[in-house]
Amino acid sequence: MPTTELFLYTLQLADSTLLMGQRHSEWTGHGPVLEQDIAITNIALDYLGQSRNLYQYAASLYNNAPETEKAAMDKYIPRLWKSFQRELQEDDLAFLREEHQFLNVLLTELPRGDWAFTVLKEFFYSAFLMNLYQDLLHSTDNQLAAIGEKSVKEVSYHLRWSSEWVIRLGDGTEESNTRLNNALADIWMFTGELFVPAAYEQIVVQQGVIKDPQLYKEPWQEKVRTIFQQALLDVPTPSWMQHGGKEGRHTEHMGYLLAEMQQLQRTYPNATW
Amino acid sequence: MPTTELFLYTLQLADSTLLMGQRHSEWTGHGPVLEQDIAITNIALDYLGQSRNLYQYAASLYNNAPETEKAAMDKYIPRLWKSFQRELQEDDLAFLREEHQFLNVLLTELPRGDWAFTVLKEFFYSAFLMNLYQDLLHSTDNQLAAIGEKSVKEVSYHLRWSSEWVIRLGDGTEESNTRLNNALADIWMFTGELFVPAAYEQIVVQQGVIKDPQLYKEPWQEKVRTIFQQALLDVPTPSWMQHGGKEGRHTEHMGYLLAEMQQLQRTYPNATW
Amino acid sequence: MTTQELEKNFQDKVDAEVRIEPRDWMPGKYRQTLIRQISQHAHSEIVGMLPEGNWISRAPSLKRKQILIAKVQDEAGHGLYLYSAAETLGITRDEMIEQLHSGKAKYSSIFNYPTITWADMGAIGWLVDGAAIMNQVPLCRTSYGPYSRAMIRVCKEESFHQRQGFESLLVLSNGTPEQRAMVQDAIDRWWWPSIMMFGPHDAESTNTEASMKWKIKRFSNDELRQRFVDMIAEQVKLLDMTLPDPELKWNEARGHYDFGKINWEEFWNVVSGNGPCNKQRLDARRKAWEEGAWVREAAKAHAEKRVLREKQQAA
Amino acid sequence: MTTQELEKNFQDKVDAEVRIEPRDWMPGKYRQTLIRQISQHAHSEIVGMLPEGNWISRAPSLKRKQILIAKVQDEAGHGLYLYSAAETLGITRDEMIEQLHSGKAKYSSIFNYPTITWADMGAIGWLVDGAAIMNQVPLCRTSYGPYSRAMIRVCKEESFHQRQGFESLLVLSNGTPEQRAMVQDAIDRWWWPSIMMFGPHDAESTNTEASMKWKIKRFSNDELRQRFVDMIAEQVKLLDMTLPDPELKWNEARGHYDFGKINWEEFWNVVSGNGPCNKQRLDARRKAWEEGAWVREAAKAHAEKRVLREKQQAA
Repeated sequence: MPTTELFLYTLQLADSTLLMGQRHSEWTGHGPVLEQDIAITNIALDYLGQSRNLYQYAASLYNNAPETEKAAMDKYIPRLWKSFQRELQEDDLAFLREEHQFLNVLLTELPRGDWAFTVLKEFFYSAFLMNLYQDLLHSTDNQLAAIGEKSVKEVSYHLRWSSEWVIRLGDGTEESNTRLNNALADIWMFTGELFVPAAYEQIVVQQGVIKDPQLYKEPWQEKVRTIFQQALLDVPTPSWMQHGGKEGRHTEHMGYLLAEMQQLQRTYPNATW
Repeated sequence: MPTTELFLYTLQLADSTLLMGQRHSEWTGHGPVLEQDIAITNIALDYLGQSRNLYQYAASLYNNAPETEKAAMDKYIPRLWKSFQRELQEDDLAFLREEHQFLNVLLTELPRGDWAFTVLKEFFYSAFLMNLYQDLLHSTDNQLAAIGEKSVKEVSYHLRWSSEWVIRLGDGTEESNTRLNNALADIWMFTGELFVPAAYEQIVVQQGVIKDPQLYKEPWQEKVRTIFQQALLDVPTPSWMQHGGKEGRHTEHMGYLLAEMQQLQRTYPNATW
Repeated sequence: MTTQELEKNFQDKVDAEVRIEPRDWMPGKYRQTLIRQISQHAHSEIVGMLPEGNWISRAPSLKRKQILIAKVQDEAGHGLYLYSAAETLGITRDEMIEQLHSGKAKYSSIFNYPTITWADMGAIGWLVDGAAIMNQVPLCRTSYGPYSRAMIRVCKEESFHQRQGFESLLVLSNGTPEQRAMVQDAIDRWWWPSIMMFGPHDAESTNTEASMKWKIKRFSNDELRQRFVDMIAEQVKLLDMTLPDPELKWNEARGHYDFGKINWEEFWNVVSGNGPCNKQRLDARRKAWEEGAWVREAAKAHAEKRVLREKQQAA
Repeated sequence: MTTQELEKNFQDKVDAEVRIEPRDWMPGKYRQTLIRQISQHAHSEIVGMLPEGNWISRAPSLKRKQILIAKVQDEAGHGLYLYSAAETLGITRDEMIEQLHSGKAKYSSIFNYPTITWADMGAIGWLVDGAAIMNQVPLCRTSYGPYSRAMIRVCKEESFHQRQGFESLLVLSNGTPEQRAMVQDAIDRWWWPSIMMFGPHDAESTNTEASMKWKIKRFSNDELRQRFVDMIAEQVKLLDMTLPDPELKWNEARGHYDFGKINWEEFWNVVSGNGPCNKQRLDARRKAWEEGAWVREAAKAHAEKRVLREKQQAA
C-alpha cells in the first residue's frame, strides 16, 4: 500500500495539533485567572503530546518507505534535512518545513485572540477531533489506532471544558456574549475545512484507514446546536467557507507563527537541544 | 589606526537607525490619518537609507581590514557568511547577525506602541541624532562626514515633526496627555544609554573621529525641557537608566523583532533577492 | 437654462474633450457615478496597502524593504489624491471612509487575497498593478478634470511599480529552485484574480453605456482584459514561467491570445464578501481608524487651542 | 488565657516542632510575617512564569517545548498552593493580587532580569531554582502547617526543575561552539543575581531573629548562600564552564568556597524597582489581570444565574 498519502494525512493531523498547542500556550502566564491559566496550558500540553506522536509516526513512515515513495514525499520534507545525513526526526518536520509544506487546517493557525476566541476555537476543534479519534481507535493502521486511543480521553476533557466555557460566556454577561458572537463571526468560516477531505485524505479513506471526514459533519453540527442553545448563541446559517490549509495554502498569520516558532532551528540547523 | 572600534561604532549607528526604520514602518498602512501614515513612513525610509549607508561603510571597513584586525571583528560577523566565500555585504550584517551581535541602543528596539509612544521615541532619538550628525559633518572620517551631511537635513525634519506631535498630544485632549505621560514612563529609562559611550565608542572618541556623546546630554536636555514645557509635560527627575544595547545585551523584545525581520534570509541563506 | 440645455451644453463639452470642472454644471447621475468610482478607487489604494504592508517587516534585503515601503507609501499618496478629487464633487473624506468601513462602498476585490510569500510582492506589482494601469491609463483622459489630473500622477507611479514588480520577479526567477518555485506559485495564485480585475464581460456589465457616453470610461472591460492578457502572455516568457491557463494560445487570426474561461462564481463570491481576506482587510482598516481616533481628536483640540490663544493675544 | 499564656503556649508548640494550624492562636506579628512571606513567595511564582514563558513559543524542539510549558505550569500550581496557604491566615487571593499590582507586595527580584537566549531556560532551572530550593527546603519544616505542607509539594517539583535545567545546559554544553557560548553567557548573567537571592548579609538582614525564633526561618541568609555556592561551584565543572567570579576558590580551612564581593548596590537597585524588567513584569501581570476581568465577571454571572435557576426549579 502506498504510504505517501498516509504520510500526508498524518502530517496534517500533526501540524494541526501542534498549532493548537502553540497558540494555546500563548496563554501560559497570561490567563484570566490562575486555575484557567493551568487548564488551557494542560490542553496545550495534550496537543503537543499528540503532535509529537504523530510527527514521530510520520517520520518513521518516511524513513521506512521505499525510495520511489520517498521521492513523492520529498515535496513535504525540509530541503535542509537532506544535508544532515541522518534519519528524519520529529523536530525536522516541525521546525524546518516551509509554510507551503504545512498541512494544518486554517482554524488552528489563527491568532490566539481573546478568551472567547480561544474557547470557541477549542470547542469547534475538539468537537471534531472527538469524533475523529473515536474512529481512529478502530483504524486498520495500528499506529494511528494507538494514537487515537491515547488521545481520545484528552480530547473528551477538552470538549467538556470548552463546552462549559462557551455556555458560560454565552450565558454570562452582555460583554461576554458580545465577545463570543464576535469570535463566532471570525471563526465560523474556518470550520468547513474540517469536513472536506483533501486529495490525499480521500485516498486514505479509500484505503479504509480512516473514515470520510464528511461523516463527522452531522454529529459535529448536532453538538454545536446543543451547546449553542445553552449558550444562547445562534448557529450561523450555511455560508461560504475558507479552505486551503490542508493543501498548504495558509492565511497571512501563518508566516509570522513559523518565523517565531522555527527561529532557533533555522539559526542553528541540526544542533542538539 | 585600528578599525575594529570604528567598525563597531558604525554598526551601532547602523543597527539603531535600522531598528528605528523597522519599528516606524509597522505603522505603514495603519496610521491614524492618511497624511501621518505617509509622514511616519517617510521617516522610516530616511532611517533605512541611513542604515544602508552605515552598513555599507561597516562592510567596507571589514573587507579592507588587515587579517589581524578582521580576527577582532569576527565576533560581530555572522558565522554563516564565512561559508559564502564572497565579500561582506550590507544585508549580511542586517539579516544574519545574532542578537548579541547587534549594538543598537535599547530605545530603538522597543515595540511600536501607540502613536504617543512612537512620536515621543522619535523625538528623543532625533533630538540626540541631530547633535550627533551635526558634529559628524566635521568628522575626520570622510565616510562618516558624508553620511552625517546627507542625514542631518532628514533628522532636522524628524525632530521638527516629532516635536510638534509631542506638543500636540501633550497640549491636546486629556486622553492624549495621559497617553503621552504613559509613554514617557515607559521610554524615559531608555534615554540614558544614548549619552554613555561604550568601550569601543570611547576609543573612537579618543581617535578624534567623533565627539564624546556625553557632550550631547546638555543640549538634549535643553531641547527636551523646551518642548516639554509647551507640551505641558514634566521632565522626569534624574533616575536609574537602562543600558546594555551598545554592548549587545538586549531587551526581551529584540529576539522577536529579529526572528521576523531575518526570517527569509535565515531560511534561504545567501540567495539573491 | 433649462435642464435640457444644461445637459446638452455638458455633453457638448464632453464630446469636445473639454474637461468638466468642479464648479461646472453636471448631471446628478454623472456626479454620483464619479463619486462612486473615484472613492472606490481611493479605497482600493488604501486597502491595497495591507496585503503588501504584510511583508514590510520581513522584506529579505534592505534595498527591497525600502522599495516596498516606498511603494506602499505611494499607494497612500494615491489615496490622498483620489479622496481630494472626490471631495471636489461634494463629499467629505470622512463620509467616504465611513462608507468603506460600513461596507457600503466597495474596493477592488483583488486585495481580498492573502500575500503568502515574498514573491507575491513581485506578482502584485507585475500583474495587479499591471491590470490596474490598463484600466487607469484611459482615465487620464477622463472627462472630469480633477479625476483626470489625479490619474495622470497615479499612472506615472503605477507604471514604475509595475516595472519594479517585474524586475523583482526576474531576480527571483534567476535564483534558487525554491525562489523559482515561489515565483511560479505566486503567478498561479494571482493570474486569475488579476484578469478578473477588469470586471464582468461587457454583456453582463452595468453602467458601461452611460460611462462611455460621459467619457468616464473609454474602453470596455473585455477590450482592456484582452490587452492585458496579450501583454502578460509575452512578458511571462522573459521570466521563464507559465500562466496557469492550459487554453492560453496565440490566435493568429484574431491577432490576440485566446484564453480560458474565467471562474465568475469565484469572482462574485469575493465581490460579495467571501474572499479569503475580506473580513480581515476591513477589520484592519476599521481598527487603524478607531485606534487613531484619539490622535485625530487631540490634533483638532490642540489646533483649536492655538487659534483661541492667537485670538486672545490679538485682542 | 492571658496573652502571655497564649504566647507561651504558642512558643512551646513551635519549640516542640508541633505545627501551628489556621484555627490555633498565634501572635499578630507571626501572622503578618507569614502573610507577607507566603504571598511574596506566591507572587514570585506567578511573576516567575513570565521570563520563562517568554521562550515557550520559540523552544527549539517539541520535547523542550513540552518540558518548558510543564515547568511554567508547575509554577502556576505553586502559586495556587501558596495563595491558598496564605488565605488560611485571613487574607483573600484578590487582596494579595491587588497588593502585587499596586507595588505594595514584593516578589523575588530575580525575575526582573530578562531572558535573552534559550540557555537562560537552563540557567534559571539550575541556578535560580537551585537557589530557591536552598531557601525552601528548610521551609518544609516551617512552623505553620499549611505553609509547610505547601512547601513540601513545591520543593519536590522544584528539585525536579533544577535537574531538568542542569540537564538542558549539559546538552548545550556538549553542543556547537555557539551553544557553548550561549551557556557561558547565561551563567555569566545569572550567577550574581542568583546568589543575591539569599538576601542581604546576616548583619544587615532585618526580621531574621523573630523568624528564627518562630521557626519560620531556620538558617541564615549567609549560611544558605554558602551552601549554594559550594554546590554550584562543583556542578559547574560538569558543564566545563566557569562562574564569573575570579575570587571563587576552595578554602581548605573553612571547608567552603570563598567567593567575591556581592554588588549590593545592584541588588537594592533592582529591589527598589530599577531592574531591567520591573516595569515590564508588573505591566504584564496587570494587563493579564485587567484583560481577564470580563472573563471572571462572566463566569460569576453565569454561576449566579445557574444557582437562581436551580432555586426557581426547586420552588
